Amino acid sequence: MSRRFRLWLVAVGGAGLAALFTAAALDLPAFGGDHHPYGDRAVHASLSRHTANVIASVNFDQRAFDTLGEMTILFAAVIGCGALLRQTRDEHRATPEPQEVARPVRRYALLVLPVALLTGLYVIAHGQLSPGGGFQGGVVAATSLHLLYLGADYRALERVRPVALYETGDAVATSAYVVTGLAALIGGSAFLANTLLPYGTFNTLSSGGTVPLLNAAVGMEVACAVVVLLARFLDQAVEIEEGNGT
Amino acid sequence: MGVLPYLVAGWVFLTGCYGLATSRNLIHAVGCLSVCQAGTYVLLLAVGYRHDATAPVFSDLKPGSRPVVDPLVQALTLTDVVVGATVTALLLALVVQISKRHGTVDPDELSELRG
Amino acid sequence: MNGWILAAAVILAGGVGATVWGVATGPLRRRVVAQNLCTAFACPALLLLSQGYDRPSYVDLALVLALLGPVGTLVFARLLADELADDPPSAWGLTYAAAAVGALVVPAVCVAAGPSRAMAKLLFVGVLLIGGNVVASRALSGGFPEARHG
Amino acid sequence: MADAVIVVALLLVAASATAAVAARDPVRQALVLSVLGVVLAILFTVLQAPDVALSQLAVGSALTPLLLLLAVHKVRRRGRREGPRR
Repeated sequence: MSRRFRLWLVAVGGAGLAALFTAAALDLPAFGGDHHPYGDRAVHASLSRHTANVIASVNFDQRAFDTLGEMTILFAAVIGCGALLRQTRDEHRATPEPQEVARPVRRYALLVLPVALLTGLYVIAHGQLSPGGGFQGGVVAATSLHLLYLGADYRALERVRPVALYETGDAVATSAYVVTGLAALIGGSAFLANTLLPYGTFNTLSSGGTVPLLNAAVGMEVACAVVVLLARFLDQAVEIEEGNGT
Repeated sequence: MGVLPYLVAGWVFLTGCYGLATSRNLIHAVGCLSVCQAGTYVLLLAVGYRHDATAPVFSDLKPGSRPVVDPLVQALTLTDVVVGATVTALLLALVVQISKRHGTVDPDELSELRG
Repeated sequence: MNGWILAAAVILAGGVGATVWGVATGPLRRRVVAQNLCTAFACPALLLLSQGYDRPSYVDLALVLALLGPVGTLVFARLLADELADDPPSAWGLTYAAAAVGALVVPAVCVAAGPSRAMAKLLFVGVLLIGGNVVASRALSGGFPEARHG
Repeated sequence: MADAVIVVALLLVAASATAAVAARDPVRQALVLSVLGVVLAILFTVLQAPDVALSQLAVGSALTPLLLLLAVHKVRRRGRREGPRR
């Protein structure tokens, strides 16, 4: 397929899609309308189960099974990256030389690292109350660890990051999610149904039944997954070299 | 105002598609794919918006005191943002692997190699 | 009807709009500076929006941006050290201008919040924001002096 | 007023998305994508979706650029070694 032909194909397809999309957009309920039947029911269900953050309730209670699917995609992506970016036989590891970092930058990185890590944990822990949750907090916590690479050097990061441990953590968190779901089955109701624990007092950390548990499991999985992913990429970009040495 | 958010969502999606089709570098193509994803997020959240409403998060709000927007679309978008990032990582891993095997990341050169 | 949201809209249209223009055009050194300034303008805007919507819980967004925005800039400063080494970008005038916007907005929202835990959090965000941006600018203008592939 | 800020955020998103596609060099694209992430987070905030905005901030401001740049780094290092191939 030549370049010119492909461009034509894109132009025709894009124009068709644009026309259809515009026609559909003009027919959609106007932006900001007042008719949200599903949303109103979701809010009602969440309040009846004492979960202050309705979005967390939708994710970890009303549509918990859907979130299990999302977690599976995440897990599969991590495994796929691991398989694609493993060290092959004709590659070898070269220890990178330490990078010099200006002193204010290094100090900033070492100072902000614990703050960012704590913020990540705070965002996970308050997931069922205020904006936040396992997905966001996990990414923040995992990113904060990599300040060690940015502000100090790669070997410092490697010392606090035994990748095998994080891989195990990833698997354990995924199983914890499934086990929490199965526990509901043993309790005599449906898979992942939020009937196991008391709903607690509205707007406290332990409210919402199994929502905080599932939230914590997702937080742990996302944090471990991001650490493992970045470890694979850093290995490739920094350490692993090809051929028989340079 | 009535349809502007939908049109912006469509524009973002279509520009991403255009970049994807005309890209000369697979890493650039992965970036364009994340632009496409952004378009879908904008569309979903625009559908769930309600005028003069606030977020359905009741940690600092008395339930029922203000109208709230649709939480369902937000839950869909929120998980996809993070999962989308890991899928981007998977695609980038594929690109790295392609560059190892074939020594190029230009899709046109790659199809020449095959044919 | 709501001065806070109006102020946020002005910062977004002026400050963030300018950084979008800056990051889309010009040489690499200008683009990294614009990327850094984007955080510096977006974070005060988020604080103003939180106040304008009367939702203290939105401050978490500004907190996360104040923490991770400079981290993003450090990523570029570290991994592009080779490209930036010949001609390190230094835009201290713009950095201090952005810091001044932050320094204006934070006291204003603090006064509106009144003395409480919320105010302590806002001050914390302000310190992180200004410190982070100054350090990120420092990192861009030669924070990684000997660029090696490490 | 609330509408005005939504319009501003929408236009910023459209502009930075176009710029992200127009930047053909992956390094420059990573810079624009990082700005796009922040601008999207602002749009989500004004659309009253703070959870999504937090998610976008966490992913878009540092994680995606880091992944993209590491991939570029790896590919370029290979390119340099192979010499005329690139």
